[in-house]
Amino acid sequence: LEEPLIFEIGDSERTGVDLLAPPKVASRLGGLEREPIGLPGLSEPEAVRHYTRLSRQNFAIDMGLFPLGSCTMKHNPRLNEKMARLPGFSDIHPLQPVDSVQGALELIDSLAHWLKTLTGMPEVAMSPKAGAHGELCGMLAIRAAHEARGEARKVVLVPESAHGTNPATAAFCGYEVENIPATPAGRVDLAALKARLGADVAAVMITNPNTCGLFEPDMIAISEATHAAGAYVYCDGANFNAIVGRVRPGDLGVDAMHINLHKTFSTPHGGGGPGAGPVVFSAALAPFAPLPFVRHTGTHFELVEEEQAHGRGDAHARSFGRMVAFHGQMGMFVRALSYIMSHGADGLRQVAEDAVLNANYVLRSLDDVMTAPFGTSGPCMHEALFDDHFLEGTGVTTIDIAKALIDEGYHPMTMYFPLVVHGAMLIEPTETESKATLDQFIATLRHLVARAKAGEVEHFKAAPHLAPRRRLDETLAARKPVLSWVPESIAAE
Amino acid sequence: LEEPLIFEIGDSERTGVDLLAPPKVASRLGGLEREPIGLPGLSEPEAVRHYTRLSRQNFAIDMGLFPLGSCTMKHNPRLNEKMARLPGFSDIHPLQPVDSVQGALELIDSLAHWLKTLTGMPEVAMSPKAGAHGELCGMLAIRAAHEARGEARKVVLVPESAHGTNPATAAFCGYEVENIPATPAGRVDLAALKARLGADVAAVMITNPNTCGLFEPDMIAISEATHAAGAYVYCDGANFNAIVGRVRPGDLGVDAMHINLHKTFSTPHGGGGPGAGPVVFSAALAPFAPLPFVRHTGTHFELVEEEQAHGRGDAHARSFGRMVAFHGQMGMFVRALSYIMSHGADGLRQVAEDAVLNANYVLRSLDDVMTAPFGTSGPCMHEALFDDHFLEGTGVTTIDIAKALIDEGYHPMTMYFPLVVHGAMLIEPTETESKATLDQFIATLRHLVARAKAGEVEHFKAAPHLAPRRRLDETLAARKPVLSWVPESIAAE
Amino acid sequence: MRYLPLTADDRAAMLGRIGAPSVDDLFRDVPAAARLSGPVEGLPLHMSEMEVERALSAMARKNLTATHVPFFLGCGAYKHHVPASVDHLIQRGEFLTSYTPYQPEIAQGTLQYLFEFQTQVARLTGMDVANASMYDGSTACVEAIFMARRVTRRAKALLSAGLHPHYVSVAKTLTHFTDDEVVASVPVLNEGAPGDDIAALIAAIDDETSCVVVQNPNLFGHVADLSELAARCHEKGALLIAVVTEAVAFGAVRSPGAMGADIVVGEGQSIGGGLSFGGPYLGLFACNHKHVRQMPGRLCGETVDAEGRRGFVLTLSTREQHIRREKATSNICTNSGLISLAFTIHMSLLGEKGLRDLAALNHARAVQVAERLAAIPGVDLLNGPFFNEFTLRLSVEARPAIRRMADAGVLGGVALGRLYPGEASLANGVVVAVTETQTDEDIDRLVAAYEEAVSC
Amino acid sequence: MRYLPLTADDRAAMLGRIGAPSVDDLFRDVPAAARLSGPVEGLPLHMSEMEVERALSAMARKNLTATHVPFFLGCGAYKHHVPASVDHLIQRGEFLTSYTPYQPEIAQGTLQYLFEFQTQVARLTGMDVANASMYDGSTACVEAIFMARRVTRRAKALLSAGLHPHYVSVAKTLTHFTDDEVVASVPVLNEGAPGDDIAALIAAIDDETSCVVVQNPNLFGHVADLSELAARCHEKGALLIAVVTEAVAFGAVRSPGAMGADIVVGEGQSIGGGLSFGGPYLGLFACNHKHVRQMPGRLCGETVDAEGRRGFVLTLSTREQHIRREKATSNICTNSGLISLAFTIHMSLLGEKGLRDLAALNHARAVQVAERLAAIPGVDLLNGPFFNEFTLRLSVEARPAIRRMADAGVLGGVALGRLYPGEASLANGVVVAVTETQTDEDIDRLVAAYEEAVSC
Repeated sequence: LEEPLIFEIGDSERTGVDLLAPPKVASRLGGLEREPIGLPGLSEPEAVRHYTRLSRQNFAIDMGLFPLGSCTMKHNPRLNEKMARLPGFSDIHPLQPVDSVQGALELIDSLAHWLKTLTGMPEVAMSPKAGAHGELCGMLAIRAAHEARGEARKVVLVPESAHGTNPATAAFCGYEVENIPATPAGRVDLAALKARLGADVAAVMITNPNTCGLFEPDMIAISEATHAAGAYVYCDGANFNAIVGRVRPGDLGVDAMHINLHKTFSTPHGGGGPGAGPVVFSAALAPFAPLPFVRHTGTHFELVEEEQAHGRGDAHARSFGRMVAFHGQMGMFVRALSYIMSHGADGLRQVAEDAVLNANYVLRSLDDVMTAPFGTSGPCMHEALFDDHFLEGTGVTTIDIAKALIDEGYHPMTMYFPLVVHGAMLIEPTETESKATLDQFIATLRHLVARAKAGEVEHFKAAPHLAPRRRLDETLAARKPVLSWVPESIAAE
Repeated sequence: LEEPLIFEIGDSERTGVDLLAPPKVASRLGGLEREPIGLPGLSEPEAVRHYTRLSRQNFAIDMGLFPLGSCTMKHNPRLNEKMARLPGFSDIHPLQPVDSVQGALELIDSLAHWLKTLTGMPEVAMSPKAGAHGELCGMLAIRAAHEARGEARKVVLVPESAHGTNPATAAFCGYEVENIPATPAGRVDLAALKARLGADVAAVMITNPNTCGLFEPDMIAISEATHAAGAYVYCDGANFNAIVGRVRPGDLGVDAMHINLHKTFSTPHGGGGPGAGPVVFSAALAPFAPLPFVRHTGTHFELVEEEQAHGRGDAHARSFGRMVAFHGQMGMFVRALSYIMSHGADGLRQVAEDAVLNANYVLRSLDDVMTAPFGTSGPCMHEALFDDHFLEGTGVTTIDIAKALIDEGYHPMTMYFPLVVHGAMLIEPTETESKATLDQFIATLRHLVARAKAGEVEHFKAAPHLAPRRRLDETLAARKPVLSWVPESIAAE
Repeated sequence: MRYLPLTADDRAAMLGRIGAPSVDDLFRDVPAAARLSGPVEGLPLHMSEMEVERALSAMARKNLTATHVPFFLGCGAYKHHVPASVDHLIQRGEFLTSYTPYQPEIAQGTLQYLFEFQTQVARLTGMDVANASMYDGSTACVEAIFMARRVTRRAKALLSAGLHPHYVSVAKTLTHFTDDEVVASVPVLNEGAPGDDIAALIAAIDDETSCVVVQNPNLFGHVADLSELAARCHEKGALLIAVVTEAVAFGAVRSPGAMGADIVVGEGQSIGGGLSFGGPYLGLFACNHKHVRQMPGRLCGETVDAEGRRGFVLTLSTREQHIRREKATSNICTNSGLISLAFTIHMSLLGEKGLRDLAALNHARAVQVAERLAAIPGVDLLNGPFFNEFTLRLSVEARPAIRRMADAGVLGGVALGRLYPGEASLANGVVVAVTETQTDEDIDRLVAAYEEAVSC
Repeated sequence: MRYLPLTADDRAAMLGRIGAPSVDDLFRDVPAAARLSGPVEGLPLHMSEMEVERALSAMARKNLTATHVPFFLGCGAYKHHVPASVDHLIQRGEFLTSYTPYQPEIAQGTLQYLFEFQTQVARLTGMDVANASMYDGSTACVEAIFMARRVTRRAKALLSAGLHPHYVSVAKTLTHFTDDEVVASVPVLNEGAPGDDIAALIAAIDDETSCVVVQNPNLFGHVADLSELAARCHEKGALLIAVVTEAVAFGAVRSPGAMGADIVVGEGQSIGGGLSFGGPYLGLFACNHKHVRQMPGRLCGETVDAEGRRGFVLTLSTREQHIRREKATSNICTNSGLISLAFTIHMSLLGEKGLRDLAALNHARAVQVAERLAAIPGVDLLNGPFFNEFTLRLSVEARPAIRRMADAGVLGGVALGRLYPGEASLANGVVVAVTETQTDEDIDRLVAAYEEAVSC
């Protein structure tokens, strides 16, 4: 059944909310009354049904495996949702006097302590609102550190396999981006990196484990060389799930790393947010981290905002400033801390182990029928990378395999990323999938590969067949953008 | 995708619950240790996914129209769920000292006040756990009243169109059940009733509005005749939604009526319970009502249990006793009171009006293509009754129409009930459906009727086509009952 | 009127199609004397969501809630920790707002979990089959007595003195009207085995006896071996009905089925459910294959659909009232659907390991608390074997002592005087339940409360 | 380890297939110096659900929560009543645990509500189109400044003194690194129009100006007509960026679009969201058709599928970082998905009637409260026109007064000293917000608190 839009079923006179009658007063709007809006209203029964039906057109972790490489779609514990809704967290205002929000500051401080200890780094900025925002935060701190030294370095080195956000962030911060090539084994070419490092290089942005799902064995050497050149190491923390509890990025020489609370620490993706991207800093970058900060003074939690930081020679006096209106994603902090406390130091270590075990199990259960470009370079970390060589001559492409997976009850894997591999398929099962689920997924993929090789190209090209929609015309959407509702649907044309 | 049973995916060593380690103590189980159980466990991710997937095989009010006559499937407001989960209601023990549960007793007393006032009856027993339990409660009070007078009346009169529970309840209470015929206009035959009333008749059990969706215009006369014969009037309250706020059953001479909180007052059906069936009583039956009771004494709420009732010549001294272990369905009371307060006396009246309006709209929008046996006897109440005459010669039956509705996105209407009509289809839209939804439903039914008349009998016989299952073999299930899991599925045979 | 979608325009258009001048006209069959001309008098008008929330929250705040104070009450209702995922899942609209699964093609979600529930309950109780749940333990218990009459064609039920007195009341109420005979006696606080009367029950079984009903652990926490009683019942052609009011005990105590029970009934609230002031709760009902057609309540069974796929349906419904009318096995027509779902999910999360660990934790902490309380002069622990609940005899009357503790913010147990108001021999008794939910600080406060209670 | 499904047997079997002797072996690429041999030191081990709940609840209880005390704070975050159905629906697993809708065939649920959201926001702001949301109002604001630079190819932004000082801070932080120029000044508490500097802004616009950023209602609650400012901007080739931090104002105050704004950004937390100590919130971003390709953030557009059925996709993604890498319009790659869903549902429930009624109720109660406070000697109301928030000047320093009120359980407003710590001219100022959520008793307590504050 097709679900109409609210504009097609609502009515401007109908409402699903009852309100007290307002007291009679003379308006003080200064004559600036609102013009007609054109908003439809629904009664509660209609709204509940509409959004329930809409929800059922989504795929989600709760429905099946979500093997989306580099995005870590793991189970979202329901305890975390319950905790985030405690009125003591959900119903406090960011500008309340700090004495009235000591528990909230304690929570932020507790989570900060965990993040610093797990990464082995001395400082963390909690306020960034998402991973990309965290990257920005890290790069701004790096730029502020260079400025403080009076240096105007212009270049940021980024490996070929970097996340798309990395160059975007560097460019946004005013840097020129230069790529560093990869070795045939899928790692950063250390020699090439060393050769390029120099007085114009501000930072190296690296992802480790990298986007091929491999750990950079030269990571310490990379950091040492970078530091020797007067530059800083920014690490993309998107893949922290592979090593949390087993490796501390601080021990690898990282200067700044954002942590996607919605990846490693399981705050829900929610269909595209909200995320949270705290950034840990080395001692070298700590003084430049953004405001605000929570500071624990024995029995009391203080909130360091503009006045304290700039007023009195504080540790944060050289902060590069404020990135968001308030204190960051409190709701996500509660969920992440709930997740972290539930696992503990032992459980988080187990998370990394099971995530890596699951990925290697998928890799070794499929590498005979699919092609794993780095399959011979040893174990992968938390994700298994395949390319499309095994599809040569079948007419079936990576995207066709992905769309065919939808019909089998799975979300597609990450496709065509990383760019260093042709027709990449990046599979991250995560630690919250059972062996039985993986066995079923493996069998499904083997079956699809067999069908592709058997010449059933038409089946793949037309997939998905069983989803709420067949393939959608993205070109039409971009060529004639319809970005808000108009009574005449383009589908009716 | 097929969803396996937990016994097929779980493992006795796996668990989705972490627990503190127990302190070391010597067992005091007296040597009666538990033998192996054979219970599978699931991790939380597996459990959430399993039950999420299972849920998606259900139809529900949240998904579409549920036009189930006599069962009043209306919208379940989410506020009510939130209120029932307030720890002050959900987390109190039934045997706490009464001083520590004054708010809970206040809630029960408040709901009792609403129920008594809305029905115009002086007493209400809150403890019955469901509609059928409420019927039992009412009939036990009637029997206790006769016993108190030293009478051993043996017969209960029940109209042909009664709910199946009515005769079952009467029989359970030790009565012989005799049917009273209906008039051609679908009402109780008053003359036949009067003719049968006599010294052996204990009660008349009546449903009003009746199961044909019609109001009994002779209701007051029925009550008067019954009372004149020394018998009591029991009214099945399942259809109270049609008249709530517009008619008080007490004004019709009713002596006892159960109220399905999960019908009229919108506590959720929950896939078959829990319900709640408080029973209102006339002054004649009030002294016999069951324990316990809440009594308000100025500033304090008391709980009248066995001791008080039998100890000191209380108004409840002649109570027929206790029906349940504790105080009734507290969780349902909270939801019902939340619903009732949200509507208020004005809103409840509007509920009845809109419910009746919606039903008549369906009746008059379909009675040209379907046959409405009592369509000429005037307006219906909250449900519209059709029979299967319009299907004559098509080969399509009532159940085929019902199953075809599933494919169109609706729950079937009530079928083959009431029994007084051939191939009955009883449609109750309820007041929480919009005109747009009804228009779509009407169009769908008209289309199905046209297809049936056009000879598409095969389509109907094979329906549903689009549901999670095709028609199920109920005969097999009853002939070879498999009531708990065994490793070899019968489907595999 | 946030739940009512019709607008004034809609109503006018609909009356037009109906051909009625007004909504009042649709109510013309109502006798004029009973037609109200406006809202029912004496009741408030509609309220906003916020106002309702305020009013109900104000009532809720007047109660002392179990999470906020040291809490040690049991006697048929227990506080356990329920995982957050349970409540999340049962609130899915597809479960919450669905109907009794009479249309199996679009109710497989409900039917499959009922099948899982039935299997879990059968295994927990040690029986072959279980039904899809009853209202609560007390109504399940009386239904078992009626079932025993149908099976044995006898009408005398012997009730153990260790059976919950409310269950006894319910059985007496209903059997009064069905002319069954129910034999029950006042419990005695035997040292080492409070409320135990198994030897007396064995002696009392005769050829008229339809069943013996015995709770285990009993109201006083005593755990007994029912094997000999079962053997005697079977010898005499009677059925043994075992009652379990604390479902967590299934994880530690030998099952009733393993001890020979013919019917096991119980209260399932401990798993997945809340205290909720006594309801809604969850009646468990299990028996063996040979008696299944005499079982009350709904049953879900496995079958296949028209394409041969496994599916589930309500079955053997010829026993039920909506088919049989006055010939039904009982008049029950609702089960505790959503509560059984909560039970099933919680039990699936626990699994065998989790349930055993939970039961072991309950038992061990109960032993600890019992020993600490027993060390107080003026407090006697009466139990020998027990699971997570035990009976104390105080040097003072228990009911006022428990009330005073509550006033001071400690819910210290259930005074037997509350349950047996007339019985002087029980007046100093109190039943204390210990689960995984009390903190060490709670226990310290409990001990202090008892010390104070017996010192004054 | 309740979230980890692998058993010891599973792990052994899987290592067998992999051909690795141990899990440690899979980490062999990690430099030995960085390999930890056991759990990270100095951190606790795993906890049961109940323990986590206890620990976090203990923290939560240390905060003074808005529902439990008289509460009158605003300044960019507002307490409104959100219907229970909103939170119920956003917790459905299909919404909560879904991903960014890059696979549109299985994400129509998310995409359709985003399309509804975009349309709602466009209509509320009076603009043609809106994006699928930004992190919050402050980041939306700075993105608008960058967008204005892309559109005008100029780099000087004039910020009104009535703009939220945190928004000013965020803009200054980021523009410092992008070499934009941002001009901002300290607000003045003009009688009748606190914080209003529209005339000064009009005067300051020059040929280098990319945009003027003005908040309306401004931080001090003042409501202004922006039409003349808009006209002047357009005359000079600059864009007018209007900022709205209280989305309920859209139901009462003339829309920025109707007054000529080119970009409207805002904070959407008031509708569907909670206070949540400042996040997650909801950035609103709207503009007109002609600038849509310079817009930051995700956009959802309508299209058709292979069978011609209407469907929705993320579109114009060539503007975005995951495609454009260093050429993207911004580095943003997340929106506030679930918060925008809450907004959409709440707004659908309100509808035009509900939003207007809600805004009218807010305004009327704010007027009442303002008049009662203004009647207190020592309290001056500075506002002429306002919506639901207004500025008072006290006879005493406001920040300590507000702290004392909080100690006494009244959250009486936001002291300007908190937001402008160095500014003596603002030290006696306080901003008070009134919504539908305060009871009459709350208001009485507020008035009493102010009476006490200025009397000492």
